[in-house]
Amino acid sequence: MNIMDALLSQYIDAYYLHIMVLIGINIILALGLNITTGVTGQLSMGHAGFMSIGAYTAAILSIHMGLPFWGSLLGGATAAAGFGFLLGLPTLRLEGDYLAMITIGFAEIIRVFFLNFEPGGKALGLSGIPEHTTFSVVWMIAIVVIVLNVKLLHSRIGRSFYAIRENEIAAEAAGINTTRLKVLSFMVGAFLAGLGGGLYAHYMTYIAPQDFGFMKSIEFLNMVVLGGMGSIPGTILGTVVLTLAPEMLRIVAEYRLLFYGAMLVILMIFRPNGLLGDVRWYDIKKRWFSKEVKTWES
Amino acid sequence: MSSKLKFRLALVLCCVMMMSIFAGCGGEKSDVDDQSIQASGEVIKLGFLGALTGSVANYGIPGKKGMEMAIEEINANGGILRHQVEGVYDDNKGDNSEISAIARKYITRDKVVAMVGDPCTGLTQVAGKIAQENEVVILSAGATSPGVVEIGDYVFRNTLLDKFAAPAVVDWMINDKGWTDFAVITCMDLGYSTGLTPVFEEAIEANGGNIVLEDSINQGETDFTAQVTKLKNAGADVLVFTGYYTEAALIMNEVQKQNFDMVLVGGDGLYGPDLAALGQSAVEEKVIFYCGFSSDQPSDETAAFLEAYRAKYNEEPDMFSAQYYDAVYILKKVMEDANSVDPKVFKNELAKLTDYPGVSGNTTIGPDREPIKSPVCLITIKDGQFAILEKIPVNVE
Amino acid sequence: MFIEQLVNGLTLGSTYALIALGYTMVYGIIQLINFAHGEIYMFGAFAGLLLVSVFGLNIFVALIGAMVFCMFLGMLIERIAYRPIRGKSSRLSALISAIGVSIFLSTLMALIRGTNTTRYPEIMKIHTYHLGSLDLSSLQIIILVVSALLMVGLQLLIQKTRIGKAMRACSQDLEAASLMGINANRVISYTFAIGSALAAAGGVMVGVYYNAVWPYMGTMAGLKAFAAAVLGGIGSIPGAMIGGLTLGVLEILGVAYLSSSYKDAIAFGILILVLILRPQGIMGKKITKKV
Amino acid sequence: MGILTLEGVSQEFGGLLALDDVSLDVENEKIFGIIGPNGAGKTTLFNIITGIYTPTSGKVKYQGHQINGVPPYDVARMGIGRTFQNIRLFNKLSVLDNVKVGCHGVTKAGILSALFGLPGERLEEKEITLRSCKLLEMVDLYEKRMEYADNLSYGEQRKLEIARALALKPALLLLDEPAAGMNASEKVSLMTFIKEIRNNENLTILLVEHDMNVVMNICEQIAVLDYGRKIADGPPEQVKNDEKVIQSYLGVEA
Repeated sequence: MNIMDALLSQYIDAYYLHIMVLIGINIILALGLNITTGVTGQLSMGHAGFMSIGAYTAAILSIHMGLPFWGSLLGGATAAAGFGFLLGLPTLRLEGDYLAMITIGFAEIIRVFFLNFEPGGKALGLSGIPEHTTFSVVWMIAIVVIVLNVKLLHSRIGRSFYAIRENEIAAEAAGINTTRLKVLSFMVGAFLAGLGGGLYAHYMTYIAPQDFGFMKSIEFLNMVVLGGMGSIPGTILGTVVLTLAPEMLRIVAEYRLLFYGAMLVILMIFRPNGLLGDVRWYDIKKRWFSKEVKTWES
Repeated sequence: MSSKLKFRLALVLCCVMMMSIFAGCGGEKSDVDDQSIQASGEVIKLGFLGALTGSVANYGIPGKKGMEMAIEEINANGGILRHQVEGVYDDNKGDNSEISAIARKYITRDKVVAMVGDPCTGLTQVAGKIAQENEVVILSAGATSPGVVEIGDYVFRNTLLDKFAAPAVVDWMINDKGWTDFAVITCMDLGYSTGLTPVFEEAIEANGGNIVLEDSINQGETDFTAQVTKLKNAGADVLVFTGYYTEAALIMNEVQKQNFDMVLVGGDGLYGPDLAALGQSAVEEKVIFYCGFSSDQPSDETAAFLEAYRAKYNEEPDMFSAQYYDAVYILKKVMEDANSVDPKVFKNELAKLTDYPGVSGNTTIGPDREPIKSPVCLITIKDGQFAILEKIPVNVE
Repeated sequence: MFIEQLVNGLTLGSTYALIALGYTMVYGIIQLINFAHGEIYMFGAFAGLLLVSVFGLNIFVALIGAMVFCMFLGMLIERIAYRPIRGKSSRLSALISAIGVSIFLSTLMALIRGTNTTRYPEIMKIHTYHLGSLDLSSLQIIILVVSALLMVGLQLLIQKTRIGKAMRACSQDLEAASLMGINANRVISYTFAIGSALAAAGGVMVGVYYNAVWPYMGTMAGLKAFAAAVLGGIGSIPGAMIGGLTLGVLEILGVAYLSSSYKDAIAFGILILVLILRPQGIMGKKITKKV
Repeated sequence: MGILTLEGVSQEFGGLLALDDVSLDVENEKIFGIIGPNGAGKTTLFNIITGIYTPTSGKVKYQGHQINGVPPYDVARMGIGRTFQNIRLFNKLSVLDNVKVGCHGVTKAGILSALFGLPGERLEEKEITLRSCKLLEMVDLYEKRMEYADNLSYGEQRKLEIARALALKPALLLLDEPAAGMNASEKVSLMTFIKEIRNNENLTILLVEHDMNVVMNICEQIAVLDYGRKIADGPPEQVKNDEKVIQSYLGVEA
């Protein structure tokens, strides 16, 4: 892998490499949120909270416990999943926007906790994290995550996630323990967030509580909804678009966020179900390879 | 539009987007190795690090103005070693991953020889690491906490270090003013503040003062009623506030509303024209802070700077504009001393900088490559203007 | 000190309540978390500032002016960013659109005014009344009275007028209401107008009380107001008032007696606790699952 | 004693008595109909049997086990499948996936075996795909298996719901107004279909229906509810001639 990174840095300049690393990390994170919110339909607006748990845990494991990189990553992801379990419990009783509020509150509490967390350097942040995350590491993990995501969503568990989103009562009548699966979906989402957080920490080598604020959670939510809720290619596309957009909008300098905000509104007006939200491979095949001739207005 | 047409349109759009990404990636990658600027042309570039939007833009925007002005002046006077200078200004929003992208972009795309900024320590650390790896000089105009120049020999800063200034001020408060009971308010989500608070507290304890109240606020909040009510009942002689000027002014406003007398002492983060504009009568002679830069009783260099800045922007400069301005001139000086615009060469000159008479005080880069700025000015506000209260020499040992 | 802090809390809480009312009204009718609401509040504050400082108007006139301005702003936002999406897809798309509007508006204001905090002019000499150990400023009294008046006015509007009835009908069942001949689009428009006007009032009062406004003031205030609305039971108007006041008081008391560095954590922690114990919020109605 | 017995079941909603001391005994492999005017408590009864509501008092026994208080998913796993009065499909899932979700209760692959594609999971997946396809063939929806469920016509959606319920391998099937919204010929084929599945799968079927014709034709036993109380119970002929029933329900015809 080192050879591959060395080769890449020969041919691709650091700026593009950096953007592609960020895209990889964001894909892992967004796919996590996609499972919780896109597939299972449990609106989570505190994804950055899980990310920060993963980032801090992994960083501290690396710095203070001297764990190898993979160990720290796994540790961070597991810790995040543990909190996902804790946060999933209130879903026993709450739904919709109350749940959204709980997740916002949770993420804020985590942020405030890290602002007061002595070993994390408080507001100054935690620096000196060893740099382990490289392009090939990120994309190797991202590809594994994508493959496992596809497998999961096509399995019995994945189908019941979708079923819960579509109709909870009917799902229960089909023998699905919705409570348990909702908690599971929170845990899976949090696990991936923690994993992404760990990668992020070992890439930036510096993390601070401000990195994981409310707007960060919103960014991930944007990626999932913009791409198309519950669709893996959609989420990936949404992530790519929304990670690139700010970079491409750099030319408009301080008007950048103005464009970004307007872009969200316009995209939602023209593609309310997200870019790929209602696109299936099956339909593409049917449309593009069907022999029957259709008129335009049919 | 039929659904089919719409659908195809969407697909085509997606494809175009994907293509543009890969086209971008594949494009200009040829001359990465060519780090030497002389070969590529006359213009040398300096990268600006700072936020132009977002909640810390207050510190980036004046910095950018200072830097722009310095570059304009230099170009009008023949540039650096006959090269014209160009500033590159990208907005990092005060965000970690943004600054990391920007630093890489500056180095690889814009091929800057040096970066100026960022005002925040944490962000400077991120950019510093990238600068070090790519052998580009970074000169921070604001990072005051430890862990910056330790990154490597390409990383510098020109700020008044808290560890020198704060003890001098505490000494002044206890021994000259006779204040013994201190209240300390920290801005919890500001690295500058959480770094400065312990420096003050250690100095207070070392000088035999008492801390009667420790409290905190967050940036961007406006409601400090609860903290001020506590302060009112705490019986402190003076309030030490380690945050930035906006919140300081709002705290003093609330003090005035709650009808009691309290002096606020703080660090150079309080140096901003907004302090007086926001606080008005509430801060008048009630706020004292230390700083390396003073617009009152200016040195010759400072006077010229003040005049030019007021003429150009029609507003008062603050510490950040002064330090960014200085940083550009320091870079000019060391490049000329080294007779080279190659960062590998002029970084050695920068490490030897002695007694540079900048507008933000005299700067010397010490043997540990940390800046020493002297003297420290104690500044207060009189008639809505910054007025110098006292000059304290800094004891470096 | 306790009573003083309580008054501080009530004052802060009443501004939360005013913002929360708009959230709750919009939510009650179209189940949209209008994230741009915080930015409308910010625009209201700046509109008031403009009217007071540039046109030299009396603060109460400026308050009304800002409310009118934000009424139109709210209706405009609804027309451009929400109506085209409504009914076409999940509520989340509308939520993202709202987030887009919120980012757009705060950036717009930052471009117009700069990101610095601006001082709000002093509108009057502040008197402080000493009632025993309690210091009460005239400003606090004005804010409490004005917010109380606005809330009572809103209650009357909702309960007594034709449009109020239409709003209540729409919040029960939008579809049925339109079948009964209520112009749902118009009702939604009015709801945005009224909610936005209240947010503007909150903005002007915050400006007057704390003497400071800045372009990003809406984000956190919006979040807190949303929390207040949920705490009170989202969709319920008395709930928003009670939720706002409760949250304000809890926050201030948290700073006063617990730890100010955990201020937001305390506020949100209590919110989570309340929701776990009483999932429908303080005033919300328990809905039985319909099958 | 039959497969399902209700003993004195009552259900109260905020002071309103939706069901008042209802007792039923559903015999094995019978088609059992429940009729009654709107608001008589028929759907409430279904919701109690399937565990969505816990009755205020009384006992529900299924195959000898008491099941009131058991959560709905466990009730489903014990072999009680159901359809809903207002169709509840997974609209944005394909027809095939709808039926596959129905198999959830009788399969057991966990998340790890799914992620790593363990042989057990693959085998199970193969089996349920096969079975789901068979069920879809049975309801004539095989050709449309890749369509989104909400693209189906109303009648097809009703059939899909039944197929999904059957995927659970139920011993007891609850049908909530299966003929609602169907035209005469569709109703006829529905009746044949219901009889067929009962015979082929050895099912007990409990159905709520408004259409007298359907009920009288296929049900072997009928219970009549009125304002939450059971007023008659017996074979169709007997119920048809019951005076109380004629008064309260069929009164128009009499």
